Amino acid sequence: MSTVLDILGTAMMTAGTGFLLMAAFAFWRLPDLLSRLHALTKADTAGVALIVCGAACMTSGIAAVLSLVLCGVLVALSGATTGHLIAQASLEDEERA
Amino acid sequence: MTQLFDALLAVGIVGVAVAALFANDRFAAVGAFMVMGFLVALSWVRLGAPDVALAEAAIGAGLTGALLLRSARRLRVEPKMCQSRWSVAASGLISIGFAGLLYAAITSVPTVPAYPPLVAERLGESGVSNPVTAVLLNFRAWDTLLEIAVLFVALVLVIVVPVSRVRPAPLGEMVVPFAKVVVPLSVLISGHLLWQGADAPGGAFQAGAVLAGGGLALVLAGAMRLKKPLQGGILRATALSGLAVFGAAAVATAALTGHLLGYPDGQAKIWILGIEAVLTLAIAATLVLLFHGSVRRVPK
Amino acid sequence: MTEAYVLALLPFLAAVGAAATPRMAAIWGLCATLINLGASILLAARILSGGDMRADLGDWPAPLGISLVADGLAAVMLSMTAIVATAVALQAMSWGLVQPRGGQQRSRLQAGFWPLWLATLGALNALFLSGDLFNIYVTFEILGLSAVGLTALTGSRNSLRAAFDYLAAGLAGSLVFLLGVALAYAAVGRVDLAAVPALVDTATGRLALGLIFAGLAVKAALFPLHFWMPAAHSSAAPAASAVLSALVVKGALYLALRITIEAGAGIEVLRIALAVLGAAGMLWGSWMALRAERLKLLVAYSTVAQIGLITLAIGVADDPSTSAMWQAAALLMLSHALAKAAMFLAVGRIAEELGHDRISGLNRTDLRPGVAEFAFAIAAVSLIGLPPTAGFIGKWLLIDGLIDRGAWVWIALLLGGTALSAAYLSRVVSRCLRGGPHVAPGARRPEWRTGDVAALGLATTALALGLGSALPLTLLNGTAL
Amino acid sequence: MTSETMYILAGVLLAALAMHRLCTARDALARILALNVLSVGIAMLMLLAGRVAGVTDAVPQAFVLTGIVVLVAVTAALLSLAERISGGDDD
Repeated sequence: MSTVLDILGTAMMTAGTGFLLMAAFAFWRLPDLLSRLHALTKADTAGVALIVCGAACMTSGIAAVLSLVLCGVLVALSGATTGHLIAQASLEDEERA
Repeated sequence: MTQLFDALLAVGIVGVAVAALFANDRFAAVGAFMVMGFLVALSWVRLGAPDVALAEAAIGAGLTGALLLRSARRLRVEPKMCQSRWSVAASGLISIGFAGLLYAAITSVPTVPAYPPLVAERLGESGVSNPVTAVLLNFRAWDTLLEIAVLFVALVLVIVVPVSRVRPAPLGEMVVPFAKVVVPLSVLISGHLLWQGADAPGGAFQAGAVLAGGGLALVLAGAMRLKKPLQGGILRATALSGLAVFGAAAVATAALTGHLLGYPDGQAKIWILGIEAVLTLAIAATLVLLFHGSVRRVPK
Repeated sequence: MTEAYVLALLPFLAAVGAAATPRMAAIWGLCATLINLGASILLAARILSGGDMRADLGDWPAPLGISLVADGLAAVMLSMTAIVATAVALQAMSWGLVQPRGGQQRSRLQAGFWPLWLATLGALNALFLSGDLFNIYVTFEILGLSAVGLTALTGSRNSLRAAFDYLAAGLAGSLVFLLGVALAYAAVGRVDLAAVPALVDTATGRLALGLIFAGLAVKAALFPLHFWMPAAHSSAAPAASAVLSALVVKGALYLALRITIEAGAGIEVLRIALAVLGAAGMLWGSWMALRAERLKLLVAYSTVAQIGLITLAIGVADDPSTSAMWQAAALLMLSHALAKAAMFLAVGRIAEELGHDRISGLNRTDLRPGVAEFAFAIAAVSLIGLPPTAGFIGKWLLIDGLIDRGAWVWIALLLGGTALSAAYLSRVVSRCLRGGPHVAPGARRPEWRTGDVAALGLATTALALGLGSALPLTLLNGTAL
Repeated sequence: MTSETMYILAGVLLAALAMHRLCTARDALARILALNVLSVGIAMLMLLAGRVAGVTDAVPQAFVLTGIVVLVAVTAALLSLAERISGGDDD
């Protein structure tokens, strides 16, 4: 049982790291702000969520799992909101210009 | 395996630091600096110093990064002075020599720290079981008091030299729900950090920084407008209360025990928690004010 | 040690009070300064009668805790600070800070001055009493920040620029100092001052001492690291300039002296470096002062020269366990603080009266020399080192010791520096005090102000200290080595 | 090479690079960044100097914590001065 969970966890964490790397690569290569945001917010949230799930598989104890979930939820919330804010600010700047 | 991780981390830290120092784009430089802060915090967790890692992530990377980002747009880019290649090369060579000297100096002597046995011996009397908190608020509380004085002086300086204020973000439909979640959470987490600081990583500075993060979310969402003199006044009074209460506590201890900052026998924990509670609020208020600039009345 | 606790803590509490209630700021400031003066006198008397004192804060013995150490040297420095502080507070009470350019700005400056100034005072007291290197680093940060605040108070473009350079240089200096502390910790495993002698034994420890001195050199504006200083000192408000030049740089110089005393023999290279840089600074500062066109700039460059002189005295002092030459450095610091504060206060007054501070325009036909010019002249006599001032006693002790060693090169340099200082100061004094044809018969005299009392009082103290130099010397003799 | 050595190297490099940048940069923000990187390097060295047998001494940890807080205060002051100089509105 534990080996299955370990393998599952490692796989999820690897996938999550891959997502984060992809987000970083996109941030580097994509041309403008909105497309960067588009790539970043989704890949970032998915990557952190996968890592959280993977880590949750590998830990024991409800407290650790709960704090991991809290981390994931916070990242998802703040990522979405800041992305929204940045997009809106850039739109306003464009309108003014 | 862990060694490979450490090596990657060390290389990563230096690489990101190079980006932070030499990037042409200001925002990229500040971003790299923040990433460096988080990587360094990670390395300090590896080195068994979680208290410092928390502080570096929250204050060193987070708040300093936010401050730098605030200023990056406002500061005029100064025209690049043509520096002679020779002076740059000379400075580079001197730095390389300096690095070598420093490395040799650090590694040539095996350090025998005088403190660990002393801390271990006295930890029981200190009232708390987290050694870092014991050092900060009991053994070397005088350092901490002066550190609060540094925050106080910086606040006075920022008030005397007012800058234009932070423009709140355009309120979108997501901001208010976000602030509704984040602010209570930051209060909760900061209270947790404060309480747990007695026995585990945490304490007034980390708690204050988290609380300041929540406060900044309020300010940036436009929910807390410091234009109202009342709010600015309350925030400023809270900020000043840190040094005032810590100083008054020092006077009180001197009167009670005859030793400045020597807590009465058996009551150390209560004193420490009381001081830390006030410090948390004061540090949070100071950091918010330092970020936000002071209230500047523009004559119109 | 109650006095020491009062000295270390009271200014900070008063600073909070002044910041919280801006309208009462001046009252907070004056009360705290006067209590501070009383406490420092009491402390000096206690040390004279009972010898050195030491208190472990929180009853945790060093090296784990922090000790406050009050010996003769600390007492001399604390009294010096308290005397200058009283004069500065009087001046700031009576005169405001700058030429008023609007009620609101003036009140803001007043409200900002007192908290910053009280924090400076507290940081200096804490620094002089501290027995721990890391603690000293924190006091340096308070000192640097509050001094920068004092520089920036006037809000003019020049003073803001000078303040930024000052703060950046000061931060770089304290970070180098901190790196030295880190290496000292690596070398001996502790950072209290009692660990300094052990630093001499290892290469790491010597590098630590070198870095600590490099940091101090930036903070003390020692040549060639003085680049930030003349602009900062000459663009600040007069009361602030007096504090910066007379007291703030003394913090770093005091620590340099303290560490050379603690380290004893065995840091020959560092001593020689200090002496050479000091001599160079003395000559360079004097040269720049000779060429300065503005009075404030002349006084600021004279500070560079005087810092050079004091550093030279620290550098050539022998192993303190065998010779008392280090006392010359302490006495020179004391006399420089009194005279330079008097000079900056007087210059502020002169500039206010004339409306400018160009040296070429000092002799105006419709204005007779007043008390401020008189105070300037007395302060100049003390800075040059003519008898019977404290400056003379300091230089005499120094040259006496050097003659015993037959170090003729240093003596020649010292005398050369003295001649130069006489030359640049007489540029001002001759223009100010010359009566004769350029003063019209009906020329008015500037009115007396309470602020003049401060400048004149300080200058007179510098003069009288030469006659009563037995007192500080007795205090210094008691310093345990 | 042990993990400690690698981190010491990282700290030394941070300090040296920051010093170099501090000497050559003219831009205010670049200088402030360099000072911050320098302090991180010093903090790293201080923590590692206190590391014996896999345990980090608590006292330098407290030093580093104090240093972090002091530095954010000074950085805020530096930035507000720099902004004021750039702003061009002296009253």
